[in-house]
Amino acid sequence: MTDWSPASLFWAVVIFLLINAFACLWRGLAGPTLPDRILAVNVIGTKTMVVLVLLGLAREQGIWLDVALVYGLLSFTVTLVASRLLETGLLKGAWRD
Amino acid sequence: MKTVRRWVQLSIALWLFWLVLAMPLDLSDLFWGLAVAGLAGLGASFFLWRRQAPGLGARNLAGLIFHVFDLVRLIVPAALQVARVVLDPSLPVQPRIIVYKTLLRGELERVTLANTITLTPGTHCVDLDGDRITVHCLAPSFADALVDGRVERRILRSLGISQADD
Amino acid sequence: MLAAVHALIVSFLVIAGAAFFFIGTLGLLRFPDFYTRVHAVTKCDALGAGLVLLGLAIWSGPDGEGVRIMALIALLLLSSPTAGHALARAAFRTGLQPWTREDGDESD
Amino acid sequence: MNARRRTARILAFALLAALAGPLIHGVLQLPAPGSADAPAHANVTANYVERGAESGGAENLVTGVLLNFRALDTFGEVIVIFTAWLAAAAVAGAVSETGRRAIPVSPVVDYVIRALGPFIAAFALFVIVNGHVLPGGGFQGGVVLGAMLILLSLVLGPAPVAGAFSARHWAWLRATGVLVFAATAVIGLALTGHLFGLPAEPVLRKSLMIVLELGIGIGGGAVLAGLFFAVSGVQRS
Repeated sequence: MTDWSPASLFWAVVIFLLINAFACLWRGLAGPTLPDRILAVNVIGTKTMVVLVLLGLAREQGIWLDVALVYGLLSFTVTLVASRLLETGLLKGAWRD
Repeated sequence: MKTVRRWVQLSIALWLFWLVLAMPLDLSDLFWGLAVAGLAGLGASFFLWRRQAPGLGARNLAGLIFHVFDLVRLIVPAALQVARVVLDPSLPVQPRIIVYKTLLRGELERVTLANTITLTPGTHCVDLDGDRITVHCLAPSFADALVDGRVERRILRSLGISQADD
Repeated sequence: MLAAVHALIVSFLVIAGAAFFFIGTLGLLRFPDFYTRVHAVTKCDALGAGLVLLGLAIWSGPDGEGVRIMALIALLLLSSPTAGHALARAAFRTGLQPWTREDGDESD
Repeated sequence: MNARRRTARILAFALLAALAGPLIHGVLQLPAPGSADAPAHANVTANYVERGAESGGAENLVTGVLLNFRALDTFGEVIVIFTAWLAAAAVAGAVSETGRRAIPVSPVVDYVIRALGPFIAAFALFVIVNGHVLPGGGFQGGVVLGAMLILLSLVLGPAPVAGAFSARHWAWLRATGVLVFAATAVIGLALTGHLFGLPAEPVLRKSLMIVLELGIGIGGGAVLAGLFFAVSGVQRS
């Protein structure tokens, strides 16, 4: 018990999250509406960020945390910009013709 | 004068943020942090916040952190409820849109309320326009805590704001 | 003993977070329309990522990494509901109709 | 009109196909991934790892290698980013403006970005300044800087942010990465006798590298923001 470390658990969680991310990818492909696709991309971004932190700790690479921070920030920006473009009509959804 | 004071306060906050990022500190970090914090603070307080600054002081910030811990008591039971809905094979959802008039007046309070609604399982803030909040709920019962004003009272208490002096 | 309790708390938080991620994925795939999906996703992602990251912050202790992970949690708690709200508002303002049980089927 | 467009499409396709031929040929010439006798594995890597730490002057091996042994390649990359912007801006300028709606930005988004903005700026500069210890450095910091400019233009509207500098100044800012790199090359020539030679004196070397990273970061950020301005139709190329 004493020589067991959660670090081995981290790898399992990484694989689990990646499977989840691929499942979300299906929603990104299937849609059916544009917001659904943007949402799927946003969700995959969050999972990737957590995976980066997990991998950084499991492999003892502290600098991956900064990569995760940048990734999270960019994922946030992408969602906000995409919704704004949708809102102002630059991106067009199929439900308004 | 007010702008300069805001600049100094923001720069101190940014400097602390820098020191957190650069955690194993050495002397050059202190210097670079101060330079960058001063510069970013200058840009924010004289350019970005010229029209309207976010009314966020040290007291409100502490209140926000308290509010996050307070939120956990609200979120966890509701999250389990939603988990039950998702796992149920028949998917018993009855989505509704309700429009709610909030009593909160400040910008900070309203935005906190909107994000609290979004984070609380079962309700999602779709629009915020003046004091009208459009909420999408998975089932009408999820909005009970919002409609009877419990959420708003919690926010006011956490942020340490009494409605009268606003 | 203390190390074992520490490891146990960390494992519990990480596994609970992963479970919430799974519920979020399930919601994204199962719910009938965009608005209900955005429900499932924003909460479960914020809560799941928050729990996993909290576990990791406890695991790495209050040195540089733990503090940086806490900064990441703060960003997440702010960005996740904001992004979800922005997307839902964009859809709502451009006239995407929400699904209701009376309609019987999907309205898109 | 329609026929002309079709001709243009066919021409573009032919051009792309002609380009793709040599590229595919080049890729096929590459050694199999992970094969031990590939040039990258033969001697270069070992040499970098061995000498990088002591002679690179950067704590992060990758940055040291990028800015010293491979400075010419990195210079090329900076030019590629700049050129990519020129190409993308040319295409983005063609976005139509019909059906644009004037909806105010959500107050929630507005407030969050205003509160978060200065912290994102500080983080971007943190990544740039610490480029010699962190991965990415100027490139990564530049992306964050550009993201911040884009977020700000969501809140304030693209026009005021784009109007913070005149069109000519924006052009200079976008070229910063290329210019700073070229200037460093010349300075290196003057100080050490060969292009991109960084002086051995540690303080001077370190400050030169920070200037380089700042140049790449500012250039990258301006390029990204410029792309967004072009898409939202505020600023043409």
